[in-house]
Amino acid sequence: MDINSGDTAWVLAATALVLLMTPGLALFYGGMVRAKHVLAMLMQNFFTMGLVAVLWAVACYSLAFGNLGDGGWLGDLDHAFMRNFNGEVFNTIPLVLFMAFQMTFAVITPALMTGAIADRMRFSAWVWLVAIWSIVVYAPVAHWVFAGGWLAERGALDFAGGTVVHVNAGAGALAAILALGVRRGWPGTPMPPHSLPLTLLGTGILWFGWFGFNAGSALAANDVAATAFVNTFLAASAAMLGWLAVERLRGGHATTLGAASGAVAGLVAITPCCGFVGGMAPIYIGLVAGAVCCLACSLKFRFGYDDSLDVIGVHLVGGIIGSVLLGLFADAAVNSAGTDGVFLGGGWSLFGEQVLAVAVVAVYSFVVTYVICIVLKTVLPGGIRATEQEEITGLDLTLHSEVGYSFTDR
Amino acid sequence: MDINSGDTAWVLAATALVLLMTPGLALFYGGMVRAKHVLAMLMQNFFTMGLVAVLWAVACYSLAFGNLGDGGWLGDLDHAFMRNFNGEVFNTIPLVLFMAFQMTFAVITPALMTGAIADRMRFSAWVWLVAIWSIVVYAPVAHWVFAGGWLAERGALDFAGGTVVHVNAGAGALAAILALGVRRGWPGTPMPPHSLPLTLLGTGILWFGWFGFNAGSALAANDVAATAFVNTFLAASAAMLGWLAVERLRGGHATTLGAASGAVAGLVAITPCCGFVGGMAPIYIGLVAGAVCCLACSLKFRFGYDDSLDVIGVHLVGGIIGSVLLGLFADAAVNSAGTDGVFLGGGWSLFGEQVLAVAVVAVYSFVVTYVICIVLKTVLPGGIRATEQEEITGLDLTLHSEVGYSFTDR
Amino acid sequence: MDINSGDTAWVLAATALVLLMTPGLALFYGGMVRAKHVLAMLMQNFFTMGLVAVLWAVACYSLAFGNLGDGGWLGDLDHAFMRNFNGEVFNTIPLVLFMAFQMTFAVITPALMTGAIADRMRFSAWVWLVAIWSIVVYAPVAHWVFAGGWLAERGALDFAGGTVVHVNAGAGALAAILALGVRRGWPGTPMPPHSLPLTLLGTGILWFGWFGFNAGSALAANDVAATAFVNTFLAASAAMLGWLAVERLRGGHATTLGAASGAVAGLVAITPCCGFVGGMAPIYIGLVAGAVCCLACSLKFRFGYDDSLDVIGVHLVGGIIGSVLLGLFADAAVNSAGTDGVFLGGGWSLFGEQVLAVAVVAVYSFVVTYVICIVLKTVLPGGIRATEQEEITGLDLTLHSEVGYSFTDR
Amino acid sequence: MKLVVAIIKPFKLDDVKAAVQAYGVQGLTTTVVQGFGRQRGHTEVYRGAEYTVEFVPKVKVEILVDDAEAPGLAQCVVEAARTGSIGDGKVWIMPVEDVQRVRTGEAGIDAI
Amino acid sequence: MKLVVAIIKPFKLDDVKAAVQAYGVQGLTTTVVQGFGRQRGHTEVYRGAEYTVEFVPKVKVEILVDDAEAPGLAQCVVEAARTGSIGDGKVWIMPVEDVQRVRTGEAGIDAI
Amino acid sequence: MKLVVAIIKPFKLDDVKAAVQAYGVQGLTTTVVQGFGRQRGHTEVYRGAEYTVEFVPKVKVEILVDDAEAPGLAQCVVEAARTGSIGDGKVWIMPVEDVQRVRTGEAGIDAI
Ligand SMILES: Nc1ncnc2c1ncn2[C@@H]1O[C@H](COP(=O)(O)OP(=O)(O)O)[C@@H](O)[C@H]1O
Ligand SMILES: Nc1ncnc2c1ncn2[C@@H]1O[C@H](COP(=O)(O)OP(=O)(O)O)[C@@H](O)[C@H]1O
Ligand SMILES: Nc1ncnc2c1ncn2[C@@H]1O[C@H](COP(=O)(O)OP(=O)(O)O)[C@@H](O)[C@H]1O
Repeated sequence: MDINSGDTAWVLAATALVLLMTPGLALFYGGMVRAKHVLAMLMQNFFTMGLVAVLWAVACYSLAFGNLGDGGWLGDLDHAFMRNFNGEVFNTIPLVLFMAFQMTFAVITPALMTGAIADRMRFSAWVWLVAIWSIVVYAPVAHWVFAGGWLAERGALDFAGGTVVHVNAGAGALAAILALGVRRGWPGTPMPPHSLPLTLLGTGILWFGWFGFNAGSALAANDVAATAFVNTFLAASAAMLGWLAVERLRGGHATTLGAASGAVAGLVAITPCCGFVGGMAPIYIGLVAGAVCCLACSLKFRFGYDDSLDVIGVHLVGGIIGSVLLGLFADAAVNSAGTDGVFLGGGWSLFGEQVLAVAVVAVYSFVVTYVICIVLKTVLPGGIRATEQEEITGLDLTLHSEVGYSFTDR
Repeated sequence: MDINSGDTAWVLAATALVLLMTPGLALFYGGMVRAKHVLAMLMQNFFTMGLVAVLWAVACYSLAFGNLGDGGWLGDLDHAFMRNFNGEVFNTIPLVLFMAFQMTFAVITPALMTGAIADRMRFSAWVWLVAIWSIVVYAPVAHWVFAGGWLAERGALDFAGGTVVHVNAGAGALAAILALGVRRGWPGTPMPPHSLPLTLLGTGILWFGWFGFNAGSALAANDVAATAFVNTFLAASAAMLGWLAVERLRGGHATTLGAASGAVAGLVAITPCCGFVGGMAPIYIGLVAGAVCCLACSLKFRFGYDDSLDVIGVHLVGGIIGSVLLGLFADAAVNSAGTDGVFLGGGWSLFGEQVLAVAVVAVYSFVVTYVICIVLKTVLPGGIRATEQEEITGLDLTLHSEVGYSFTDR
Repeated sequence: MDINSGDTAWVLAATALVLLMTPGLALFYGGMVRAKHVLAMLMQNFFTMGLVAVLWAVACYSLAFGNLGDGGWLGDLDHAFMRNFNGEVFNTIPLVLFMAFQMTFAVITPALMTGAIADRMRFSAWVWLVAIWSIVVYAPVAHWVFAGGWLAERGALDFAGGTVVHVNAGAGALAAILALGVRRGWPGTPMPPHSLPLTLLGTGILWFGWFGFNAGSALAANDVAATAFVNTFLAASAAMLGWLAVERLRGGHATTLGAASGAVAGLVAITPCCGFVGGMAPIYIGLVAGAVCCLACSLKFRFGYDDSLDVIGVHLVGGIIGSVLLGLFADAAVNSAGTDGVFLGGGWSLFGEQVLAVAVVAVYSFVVTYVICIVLKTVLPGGIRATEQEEITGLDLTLHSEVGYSFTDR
Repeated sequence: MKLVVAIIKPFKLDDVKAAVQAYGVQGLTTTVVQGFGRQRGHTEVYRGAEYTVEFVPKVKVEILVDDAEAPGLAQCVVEAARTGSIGDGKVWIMPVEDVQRVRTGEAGIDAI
Repeated sequence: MKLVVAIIKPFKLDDVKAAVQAYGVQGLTTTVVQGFGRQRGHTEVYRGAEYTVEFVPKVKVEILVDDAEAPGLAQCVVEAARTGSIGDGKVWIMPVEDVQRVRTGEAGIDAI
Repeated sequence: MKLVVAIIKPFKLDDVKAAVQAYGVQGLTTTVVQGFGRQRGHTEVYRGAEYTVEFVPKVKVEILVDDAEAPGLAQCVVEAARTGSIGDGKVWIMPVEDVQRVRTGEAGIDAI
């Protein structure tokens, strides 16, 4: 097929949008930690942009997207070291652009985990974790679902990464925090966000970039992209309302952080669905995601895991909600590549596949991530955990020789 | 007509750009209020993104854009609850994308008013105000001008929202602040911006997003879009120079906030004109808008209305300037859908229609907004105004149980 | 040729992206200065967006891009005052869009210099410097390289501005700081960044916008644009790793500012190369640029010039690295408009032209900028340098009557 | 010499400054402080987690005065700072020896 | 009346507050300060340039008490603030005359 | 024991610290404060609205010393802080009873 300039134009723009999401995520998270740890958070995210992109070019893209549509478990090394891209076309866009688009997904997925492990992992441990994780967790899972691997062949749908990105990162985050332990003083010591304006800025950037993430996943400037775009927007909005409604029903104020978190929860939940559902579905999915994720964020206090910035509450839970609800709301009329879910008379088979895909990805990611962390704990000289003194003084100064803010001039 | 992938690509990108404007506006305004009210400001804006989008899907889009081109007063409910979008095309783009593009306009228009009512409206009052306003003010006005309603049929031009967005929001803001009263201590107590870097960031985002707003309103990637783009850029730049020139002529320093405000004033003024004028016109329009809006911001001290962040001075005045100057500068050679203004030999008829459209929208919005506010004042248990204690302590803590910044770690 | 909607869509989006880079740069630099000077930094950048855009429309575009492809020294005035754009097409996009795209380059190039002269130039001196520089430095250099002038005709390649933008601005910056002198107290007094989160935000915006800068320079949504996009991404990532590796090898911590600076260094270096190289070249170029620029930032201490925010270390050095390495890595298979460099068997002729182009631009920019500064020093009533008292109190308050932050509310 | 020290509500600072000036003293120094006392703090809620913040923002005002004027000035500050509600703060007086003005080296009452 | 003043490590503030409360004093005022002393500061590195910051963040705690209680309270603060490592800070006592509660005008021991 | 207190211009802090160290005292505590006095404040302008800010940023330096050294130290601080222009600040001495080092419990002169 030839390159279509309109499709290429949109995927170029969409790729740039998704790239921006990682800095957006860094700010979203960075605003929520205490000021003495803000740079460590930003650094984990920005560094992921550096390392994962290079790994993607060297091997991971090929491991994930080689053997496309083989119904199998892993790609190959045909495109390793950036080989065999010249002149190649994928659908209607240059293959190398498809590679770049997917690269942004490979970057942000591990970056999502930084919110869970905030304020206590050594930077060098993060370097190793993200490198290994990209190869042994992200690449295979992306192959199973995005590259026509075995889960896709069975019939699981995931338009833009409900399982590959959010369930995957969420389950990995849970494993990482179990291996890492709680922050010193948690949950007794208050650890309020140091700058909610930064978090809200991050939210705006994420929302903006998510249009590239979701509507870009159509890989074309067509009606599926348009539908994915609208669904993304409406789900974020509805989820914000859902989250705030729970806050009010619990007797408290509607909070700014709640509005931001609700929007993100909606964006997460609509991710797998956005190109496969239509009508009011995004609003229903958003409302459910907003309300349930709000409630899910309190689970950590009950079960005693320190999911610092609620990666499990928002990304794991939101990813599961979206992936599973797609089994109900999927509508083949919206996208011929999709199928009908329960509500459209398609029966329970899609639903079953969605549940299976979620379960497989969650279990795989959890187990492998846990093993990686335990191995790193043993192997790395300083382990994976910052010292008590580093946590007290702040990771910015102790791990990076910097301070975030210095407002008092002489 | 078929979907054109290039046009669709641009409108997808443009819609994302406009969506980002509301967070940009939130930051622009948020930086200008005192630190204790920053989250309340951000919240009003972000919440508008949540509520208005859902209302737009449920009914407002259909009320605004139903009965397209009927020369009438209101749309219908054919598209309410997201019905009848599947497979539909608008010009050369998916109809649902047009709906999403317009949704971003419906979101930012009421959001503009938050700058005027800053630091004193109860959040629950804003929730009601924005909901009702979207239905009874925004939807009909958008129909009159954007959807081929009676003002458009008479010949009024508004490329991207001089009347529908800026005059509409500006007049509504004036009504709202008259109903609400001045901030405690105004104008005696200094209320300096708490973070101009935040405001400048917001300015950058607004400028960026405005390209989507204006050039996206061409709904195609063609020469009209390109012209609208250049005009937007030049008007913002020229208006910055105009504003700073007035600051210097008044004997003071050129200020950073002045540069930012000037750019926004130029963006406002060029909004109705951008697809209908050419050559040096955007520079002239920008210079006038920058200089006049700078002067207009002092009116509030003379007349005693507390337009906290100068929504009237910038958006109402700037919107009027642009809409009216279009009657002079319009150039049919730029856009065959346009007509010639006074300077191009088209006579005064366009000018007359522009003045009429401005007057009608301003009066309608002012009156209806005022009535809404008065009704809410009576009906809502706590009224529409925060208590004195809430204003002193800060709306962030008292209305949202949060604080914006917490730089001192333990 | 006709307008292609896909190409136009991408260049519209790309132009918006590049426009955003100047605010991004303002924040990148703004975060690095002390809090009392932050607005002065933001102001120099935003003001450049205002002034240069108007000058570009009035004359500079025509001076740079008139006489296109003449192999000569300067353009003409055919397009001055926005004449002769109506209906004109450039390749497959509206000519006026090409003009807007190039306008964003004309804006950001002088803006790059603000990082070097930080915290000590009078605002009015900047106004004059940027105005004159745009006319006598930027316009001719752009003609030589971008508009088929004499350097281009000889065979020098510069895909997106390695010489025109980065070497040009870097050499100008060096001249300006020599004319201006060091900041009061430098290098003894610590002048730490006041807000690295702001700098990181700026980095994210720059990285995002740079896709427009580089991939947009293809002026089409085709495989060259896609290649330029991927190369931009990979070079930034690899350079971040290169910079951090040097930091670690020197025995220190990996720093957040280092990650940000490395990414920018990679973006600078890949700028001339991005549409002419393929495969692993961007990664190699990035690694070299990151490592070398990291080392180059220490030169100022050895030679005693106060390049406050390392414009020479990053932009001049990075621009030279990229422009010269292109002579090695250029690959005609990637882009038929290019040629083969040394490594692809094309011999040393391209390399020689690259070195010549760098040298010519660096010398021209340095000499002319120095002369401008010396003349301004004599001619302007207050000279070009802020007084000692202004530097101590802060330029924000003394030059702009504003303060950046005010966190303590009453 | 004495140092009159006051812990007050931040929004009363302008009133206190005006009162001090009216009393005839032309200088003072203020510090942002956090107070803990009978006045309850507040509760912040982030994603459903409640944090009780027991510290309340206050401003400390320090004024050097001649011995004789100290009690009157303290009284004047007390009155200017009063809102009548809990948390209005405290005013106290501390002994000071040997004040100097940095600029001139003047000492004692001439220094202020 | 006395003013007990303590310079402590910021993260010990909650312990000190608890100890003061346990001792029976219901109010105190804290200030963010920067200390310089035996405890070394730290080095920051920005693009290879090293800055030595000799000041260390500390919190100042000020507590008004009755003369008789001052030594005991000081002792109680010393114990609560101790970590045993360098930089734990200082506690001292200063004389105070004439305390008033702003809200009521109560003086002396009734004011606190 | 005495507490030498100085209100100085922020940019003179390094000079003052150096002078104190040279005088032989190895510790001090600084606080960011806002001063009001003869030195005029400044005017800020936002969209044409002028605000007069009467407070000027200052730094407070507090130094515990032995009684005998206090006057000399005060003198030394005065000299180091002087620029000769208005707003240079004040230095004064206050009596202190009973200093302790938190880490060790050492008292009096050994505590500092
Ligand atoms: N014993 C004390 N020592 C020092 N400061 C105190 C003491 N008690 C109260 N304060 C300060 O005075 C402020 C007001 O005290 P509080 O008990 O809340 O109200 P009130 O003075 O009206 O009884 C406190 O926030 C604190 O800063
Ligand atoms: N002479 C002094 N005067 C005032 N404050 C002091 C003095 N010496 C130390 N301090 C304060 O006490 C803090 C701790 O002192 P330092 O010498 O670092 O440790 P330690 O008290 O354990 O010996 C310092 O950071 C400073 O705030
Ligand atoms: N009476 C006072 N009590 C407390 N602090 C004072 C007093 N007078 C001045 N100060 C402090 O000293 C600083 C300098 O005083 P100022 O009158 O401006 O200059 P100078 O000391 O040179 O006459 C003020 O900003 C304030 O912080």
